[in-house]
Amino acid sequence: MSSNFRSWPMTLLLGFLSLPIIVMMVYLFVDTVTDTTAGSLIPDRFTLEHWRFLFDAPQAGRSNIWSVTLNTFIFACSTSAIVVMTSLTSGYALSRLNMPYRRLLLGGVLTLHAFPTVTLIISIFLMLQMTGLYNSLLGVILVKTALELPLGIWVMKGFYDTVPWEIEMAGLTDGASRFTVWRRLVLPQVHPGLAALGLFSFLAAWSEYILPQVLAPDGASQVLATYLQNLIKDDRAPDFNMFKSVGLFYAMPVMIIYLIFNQKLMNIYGGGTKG
Amino acid sequence: MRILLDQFTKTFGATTVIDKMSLDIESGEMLALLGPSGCGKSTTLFAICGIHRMNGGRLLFGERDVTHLPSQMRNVGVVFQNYALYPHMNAFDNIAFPLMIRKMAKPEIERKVLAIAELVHIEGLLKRKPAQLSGGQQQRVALARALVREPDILLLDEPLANLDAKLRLEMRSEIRRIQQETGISAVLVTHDQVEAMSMADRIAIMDQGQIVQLAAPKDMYDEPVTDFVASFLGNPPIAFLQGTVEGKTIRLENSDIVLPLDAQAAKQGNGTPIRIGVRPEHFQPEHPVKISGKISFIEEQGREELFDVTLSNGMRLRSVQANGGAFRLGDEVSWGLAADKVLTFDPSGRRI
Amino acid sequence: MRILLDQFTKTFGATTVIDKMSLDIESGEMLALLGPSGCGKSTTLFAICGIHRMNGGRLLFGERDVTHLPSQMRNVGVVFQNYALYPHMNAFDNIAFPLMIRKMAKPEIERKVLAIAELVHIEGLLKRKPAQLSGGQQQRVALARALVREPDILLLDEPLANLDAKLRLEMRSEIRRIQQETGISAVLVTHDQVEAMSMADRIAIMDQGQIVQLAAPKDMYDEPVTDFVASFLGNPPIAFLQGTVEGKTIRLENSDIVLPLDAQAAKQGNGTPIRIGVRPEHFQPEHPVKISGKISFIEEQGREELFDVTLSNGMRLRSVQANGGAFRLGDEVSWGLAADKVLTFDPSGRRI
Amino acid sequence: MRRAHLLGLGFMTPALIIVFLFFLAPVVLTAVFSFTSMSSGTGISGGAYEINEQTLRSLTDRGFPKAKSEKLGHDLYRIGEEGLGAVEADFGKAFADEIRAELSGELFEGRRDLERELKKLRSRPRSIRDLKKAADLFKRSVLNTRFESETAFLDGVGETGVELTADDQAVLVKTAYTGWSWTTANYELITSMASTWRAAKNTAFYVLLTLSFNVGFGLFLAITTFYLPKGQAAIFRAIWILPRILPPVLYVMMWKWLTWDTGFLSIFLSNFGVEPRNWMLNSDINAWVCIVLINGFVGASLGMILFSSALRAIPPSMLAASEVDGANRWQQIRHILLPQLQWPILFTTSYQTLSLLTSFDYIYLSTDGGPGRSTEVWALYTFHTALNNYGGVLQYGLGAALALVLVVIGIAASLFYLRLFKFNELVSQPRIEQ
Amino acid sequence: KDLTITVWAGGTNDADIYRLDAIEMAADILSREWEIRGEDLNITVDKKRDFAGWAEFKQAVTLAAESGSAPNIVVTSHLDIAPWSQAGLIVPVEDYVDMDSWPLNNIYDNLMEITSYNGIVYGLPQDAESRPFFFWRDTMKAIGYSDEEIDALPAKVEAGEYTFANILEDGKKALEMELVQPGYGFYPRPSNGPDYAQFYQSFGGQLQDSETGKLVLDKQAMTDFYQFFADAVEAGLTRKNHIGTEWDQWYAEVASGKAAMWHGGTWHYARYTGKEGLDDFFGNIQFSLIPAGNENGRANTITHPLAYLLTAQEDEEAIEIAAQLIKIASEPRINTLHAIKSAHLGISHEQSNIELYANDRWAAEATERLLPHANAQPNHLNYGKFSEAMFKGLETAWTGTKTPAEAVAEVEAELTAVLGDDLIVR
Ligand SMILES: Nc1ncnc2c1ncn2[C@@H]1O[C@H](COP(=O)(O)OP(=O)(O)OP(=O)(O)O)[C@@H](O)[C@H]1O
Ligand SMILES: Nc1ncnc2c1ncn2[C@@H]1O[C@H](COP(=O)(O)OP(=O)(O)OP(=O)(O)O)[C@@H](O)[C@H]1O
Ligand SMILES: [Mg+2]
Ligand SMILES: [Mg+2]
Repeated sequence: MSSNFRSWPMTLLLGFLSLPIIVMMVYLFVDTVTDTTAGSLIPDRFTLEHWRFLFDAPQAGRSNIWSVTLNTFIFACSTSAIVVMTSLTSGYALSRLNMPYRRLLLGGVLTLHAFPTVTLIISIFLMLQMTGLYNSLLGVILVKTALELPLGIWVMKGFYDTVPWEIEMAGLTDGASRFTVWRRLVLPQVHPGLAALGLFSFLAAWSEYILPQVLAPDGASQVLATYLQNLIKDDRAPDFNMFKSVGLFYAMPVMIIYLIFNQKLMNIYGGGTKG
Repeated sequence: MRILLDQFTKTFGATTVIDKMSLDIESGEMLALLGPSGCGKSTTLFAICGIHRMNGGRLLFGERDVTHLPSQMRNVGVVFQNYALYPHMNAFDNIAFPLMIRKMAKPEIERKVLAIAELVHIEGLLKRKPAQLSGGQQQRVALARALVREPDILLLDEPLANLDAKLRLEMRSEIRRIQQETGISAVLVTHDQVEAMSMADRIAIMDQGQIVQLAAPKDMYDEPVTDFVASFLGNPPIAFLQGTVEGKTIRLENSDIVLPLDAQAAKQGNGTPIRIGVRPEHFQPEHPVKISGKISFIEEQGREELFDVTLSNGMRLRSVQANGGAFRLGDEVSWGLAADKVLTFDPSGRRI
Repeated sequence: MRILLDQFTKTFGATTVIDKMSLDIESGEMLALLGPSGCGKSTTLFAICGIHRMNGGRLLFGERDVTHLPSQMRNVGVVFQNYALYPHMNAFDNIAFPLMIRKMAKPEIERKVLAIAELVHIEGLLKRKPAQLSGGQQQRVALARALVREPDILLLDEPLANLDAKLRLEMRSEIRRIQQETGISAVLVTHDQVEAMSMADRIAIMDQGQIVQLAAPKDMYDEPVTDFVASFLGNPPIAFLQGTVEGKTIRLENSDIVLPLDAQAAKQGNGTPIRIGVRPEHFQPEHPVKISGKISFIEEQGREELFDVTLSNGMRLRSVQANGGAFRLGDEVSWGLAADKVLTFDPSGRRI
Repeated sequence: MRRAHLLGLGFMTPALIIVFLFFLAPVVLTAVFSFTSMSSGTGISGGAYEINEQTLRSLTDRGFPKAKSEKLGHDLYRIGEEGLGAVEADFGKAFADEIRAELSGELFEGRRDLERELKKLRSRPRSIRDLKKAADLFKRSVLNTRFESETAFLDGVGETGVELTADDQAVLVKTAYTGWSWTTANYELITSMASTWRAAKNTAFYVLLTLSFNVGFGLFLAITTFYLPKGQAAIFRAIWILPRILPPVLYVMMWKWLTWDTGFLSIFLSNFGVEPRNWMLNSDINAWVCIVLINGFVGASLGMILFSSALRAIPPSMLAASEVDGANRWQQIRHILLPQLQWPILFTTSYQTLSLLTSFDYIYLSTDGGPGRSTEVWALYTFHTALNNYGGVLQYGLGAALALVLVVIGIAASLFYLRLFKFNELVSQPRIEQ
Repeated sequence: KDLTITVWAGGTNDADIYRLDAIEMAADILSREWEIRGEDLNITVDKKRDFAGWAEFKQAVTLAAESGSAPNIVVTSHLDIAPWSQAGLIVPVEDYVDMDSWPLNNIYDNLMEITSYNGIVYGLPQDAESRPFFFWRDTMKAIGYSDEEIDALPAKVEAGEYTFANILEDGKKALEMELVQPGYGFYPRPSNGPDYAQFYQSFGGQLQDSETGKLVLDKQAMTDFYQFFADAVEAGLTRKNHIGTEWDQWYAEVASGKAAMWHGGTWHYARYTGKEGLDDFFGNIQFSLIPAGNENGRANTITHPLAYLLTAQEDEEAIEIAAQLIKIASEPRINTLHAIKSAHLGISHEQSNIELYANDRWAAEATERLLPHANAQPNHLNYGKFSEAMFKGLETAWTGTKTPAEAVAEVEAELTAVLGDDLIVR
């Protein structure tokens, strides 16, 4: 930045305000591998017993953490994949192609973009029931996709908008069809959007709680969010540190993605913030 | 190949941008489209290459009517203003793209790309991505890409607009050389008059969607049909003086200054308001028809100097002199007009 | 006010961009900083106005040492390359901004803004937002904003880079006029040699963070200290010929062509490799020392024509002629050099 | 149709299908449901016809003749030839004969009595279920029998010999029906119930407060990190994007850990003599503060990303210009940065308004509307009503009506924002006209 | 024959695991029975209990049943019988088992009554419990009760001699003597539950009209009931924002004597003596019926048994086998495992003859002191709404948002709107 302003007052202030999050995160890590006497903040011994849940057989009537994790992975990956693929085509159509009802569709996407469908969950349940997808992971995936899609389309449209028209024009005059132009010339230009969107929808699905809880309560399709919440809600449950261990285990992929792709995530609105 | 635009009309929504324009470009010719911003130059190019559909009129390539042919099938090479190179491909792949689209065989593609790369002198740069190329090099890649599949027609949309002065000078001759060597018909869109004059066989000056004049560069410079054209060409620009006809002379407004008119202009009735245009090279100390004023501005331009001379009625004339060394700002001078070179225009701007 | 940069050093991280550069600008003078892209022109300007801190050396305004003063307290007016107008304020507010920051009284601000607006001829545009102004108008708003609080020093960072040729010509004289009227010291950064020559009292040519030559425009054009400076000034650019000294003459490489040298150059020992530079205006049919070649390129530039003449050894000379009408591409010609105007350089590029 | 049209529609198809199935269709269904009395008591898929004690009482209330309802209320089992024939067919002659011999002509009040008699027989079926089935074959009444269709029901009633007038029949059918019916009562309820008004008030309060926090704090983060050196800025941005990307369940759990009476805050503050307490649920005010902070941190992350990218787009020369013009930091923020953020702020505001209106995960997971419903917002109220309450009576119809209110508000707001954002300017015509 | 029987149990913690395991044991027994009969039956029991709470459990069951994928057996509150049977989600148990046979004929009749609706037995009681009132002995002693007086308290409560008025009085004393902190004089359950219906009854309220089967809103009783809480808050006995306190915190507090008086459930015994580490329960805590509120009411307690319910299925045979399983799971021995492990009460007479049960002081005393006076909430289609409304009203009065009278008025308005004909207002 410019040399005319000092930055340390800002650093101090921000550091202070960030304390809650920092404290939460630090203790999230520390508490999973230590024991602390009640009423104290300083851990007094190292232990791995809070991680037992990874290896112990699940208690009767509870799900196995590994199958739950697998479910969560399937859920997040499929959602992310579908969202990305669908947004890639739809975003392009809305951004670049002459087609009937383009304005209407665009307005519709914008409306949906700002309108989470969680409130419609009863009817969504019914739709799933009609299509036989209730209580299955696939159903939750589709619903989550529908929820994320408007944002995805809008983000991708934003990224497509930034691709110079001349590249497409050049492609056309070079003899390529619209489809080839999209696949060979335009797609490679929207990589950042693709990555950001993919990551974001992965994280969104990974974190989703309400949908799986309502739409797939069955043990076979349980995900980590419901697993953890059920554990927390158990009013005669064991120690908090174990929740944290499960929580950390749950958040691990998020943190990894976050550490590696931090910059990419920040790109999510790179395609322009207006609208 | 000859290009014939016949009664071409283009509208965007409610606004008609080009109305029944006709243009005939000869085979092997380079035609420059020159005009102020927004006059419809790019629109015309886009119609020729098929990016825009025409709202009226016909487009012929040679004898073939291509009005409704999609871009992909017109075989037109285009060099865009910002080159529109594919940023994710290296120079080789950029050039090879049109051939690849045609599913040409690999070795064949390689051969052709190398040949054209040699023509535009970028043999050594083929492995680089566009971002690693300088503006001039990018420009040559774009040119190579447009030429490699042997297009019938080459369209250049302000290809030099992004280059600095020195590079521009080089590129001009380069493009011209290649165009002449390949003997392709080409349309060059530009807003730079020097570029148009130096590169093209003929220039078409456009204004508000219409072709105002179509002529060879020298002719256009010497014989503009309107004051618009006259002011558009020439650097430093032409200076205009306002006045009324008095017999075979013109009396400048608000003054006693009287200058001779050529025969044609003198035919106008007494008292008719007219304008005369004087190019800086036609207002020089040694010319015969003297006119006095005060030097109000001097600009050193290296090998020449530019003078503004303000007449007694406040009008200005411009002069450019190679060795004007002796004159100082504020000097009263009496320099001469090359009366036969002076251009006269009627009030509507038409050349008389 | 006099500006003195003394042993100015600037580093970005590990790279030293400017190393111990000194520059002395006189009170009321306009100095042009000219140089290739990346040579450190903007960096120098930013140091003067205090946006960058200096890593070494001192900066004096008059007698005052301002090296460590923050921008806000230096009272320097800056016109940035892209004008940096505040897009959400109208022209009036843009100009008034520096005064408002100083909490000047409303009526006083109004008075001052109107006065300066009149000076730069934008009285009628004050209500408009920057987006509604043309490039030239924006430029004048920027200028007005820089001038309104009566700065001690005016810095202009490529203020004309974004304008088209015609507007540029106008703006040049406008800026020069205002600078002279207000009598302020000014630094003009530009990469356009015509601009530098036409506007500045003195020119400093920079290369790689160092000042190569500092002189009045005409002197610099006529007496460049290096081939770099020579090639930097002049449009069309100077042409260089390579050769070796043979007595009082130079024999061009790979040829029998022998040209006379001036006394100074002739002092070099026989066989010393040297280069001579010939400006296009010094290679004309009427000049005495004839040299033959073939016209390899003609460019019509309106009032003049540019010729490239390729000599027998492949070297090229450039000539620009007002009425070269008769010559054709490919003609064998024998034109003359103005031998006394020819510049000679040693192999390291130093002028001999 | 032109090729690009087909390509465009083809490209849109997957999205259209998903959006149709899981957004448009549910909206329509919600609208439909909101006019029904659907609940977990009526079922969704439709009901059956049944007369039981409850129905009988209601029948009396509705003016159904008492004599007839008493007759319908008899649970009668008569051992007659008809039943015996059926038994013979289903369970064999031996059993039928035995029943005929032992019990012929007897009348039983309730199945249990008959069952006991049948159990004494030697050739009874071994499975208790079959025994019950056999007993049912002698049933001569409709009490406690579920009929899947109206005609079957009326036939059944007819067989008991109860004569029905048209009026009686209408009342009977209506009362005996266990499924849902059309009604506008849901909307009347919404307007008349105090709890909906409280939810509405809470929602307004929540949206307003959280929104201000989101935008304000997002701005604060964006601007402060803007002024920091690159490395530090990256660290702080990284910290503050965490709330947005951490799973809500975990994120809220960490807040609980922070605020519970055995949590960090209590322990930490006890060093200063502050009594440990549940900082989240201790009082309405605490709950609101927590809710606003929990949601606010999440929203501020988004704001920060958006605002930061907008700030990055400001040409550095403009900042330099303002500094040269003499502006101090505050003046620079006020006059240069903030005006540039106008659009992103507006965008964030509108986007977040709608998100806050309709999503409730974080409240659900943290306070679940408590303490004492003081933080129950409309969306959560809807969720509680329709799908999630202690009593277990899920009122789909009322829930749908509540949801529809949100849908309408959401769509109206979206349309408003579309205008605000000059939607027409956003949809530029494609520049390739194929 | 291979069969999978799915069992879902709501609100189930580790201690309650026999709700599920009992079915597994029953499956074992049943397949042995079949084997002896010469048939092959292989039952896999699919157990699930990880629901975030009762609300989530009921939601899951309802939606799953709607979509035809309901579990075979659900363990849930008897209150669900009314709506679920009406909707056809569950089928009567009595259609599948012989109600006169062992062990069903040994189950307490009143419990059987509670799991019936419209005279039909829909489920089998899974456990019984009761919701007593608790006193912290030390605190009571400190405010002047002798050990003998404390021992006699339950009898006094039962006789209506110790009422809510005394609670207020004693609570204030404890507060004044700073034996407890403000808000800990009377420390009620922090969320909705059947407990609150007990208070309504204490003040003379009646939940259901026995004649017409309609729900009853007794305005006077309701007002008095609300008033008591308003008074308790006013006197500083109870925190204004008590509702919503985390259960973890709540348990820890009452088990450590932080509160003078509170109420809870018989199963709390397991928690107090278990996780909370209160070794000498009887030495520290006295328990009794919920006292009478005033002269209109009487001391009472509510039992809120869970029941095994059978859901409607395509496969009749699966229902039948499920029915057999819950029947076997109701064997006194098996049920006792659950009762003692989770500190619930037994469901059948014979359980008192089982050593494990008989030797458990808590089970024995609680059964004797509480069960005879226990009644249950009515199985009524709309009781859920009634209960919600009653609690909402309590909250508004409790938190001081409205006066008790206003709160009752609001409840009345809401209930008449929601229940219409199904409500009698007194
Ligand atoms: N898609 C469009 N919709 C509406 N008007 C358009 C569109 N494209 C171009 N125009 C208008 O058509 C006119 C001609 O545009 P065109 O791009 O051909 O100008 P140009 O001569 O190339 O100008 P420049 O030198 O600035 O590139 C302009 O007035 C422009 O505003
Ligand atoms: N912030 C920076 N960090 C590192 N290097 C920088 C930075 N700013 C400028 N430079 C380098 O310093 C050198 C001088 O930059 P400067 O902007 O002064 O050039 P300039 O002469 O103004 O060029 P131009 O004509 O392109 O504007 C360049 O090589 C540039 O890459
Ligand atoms: Mg154009
Ligand atoms: Mg610069």
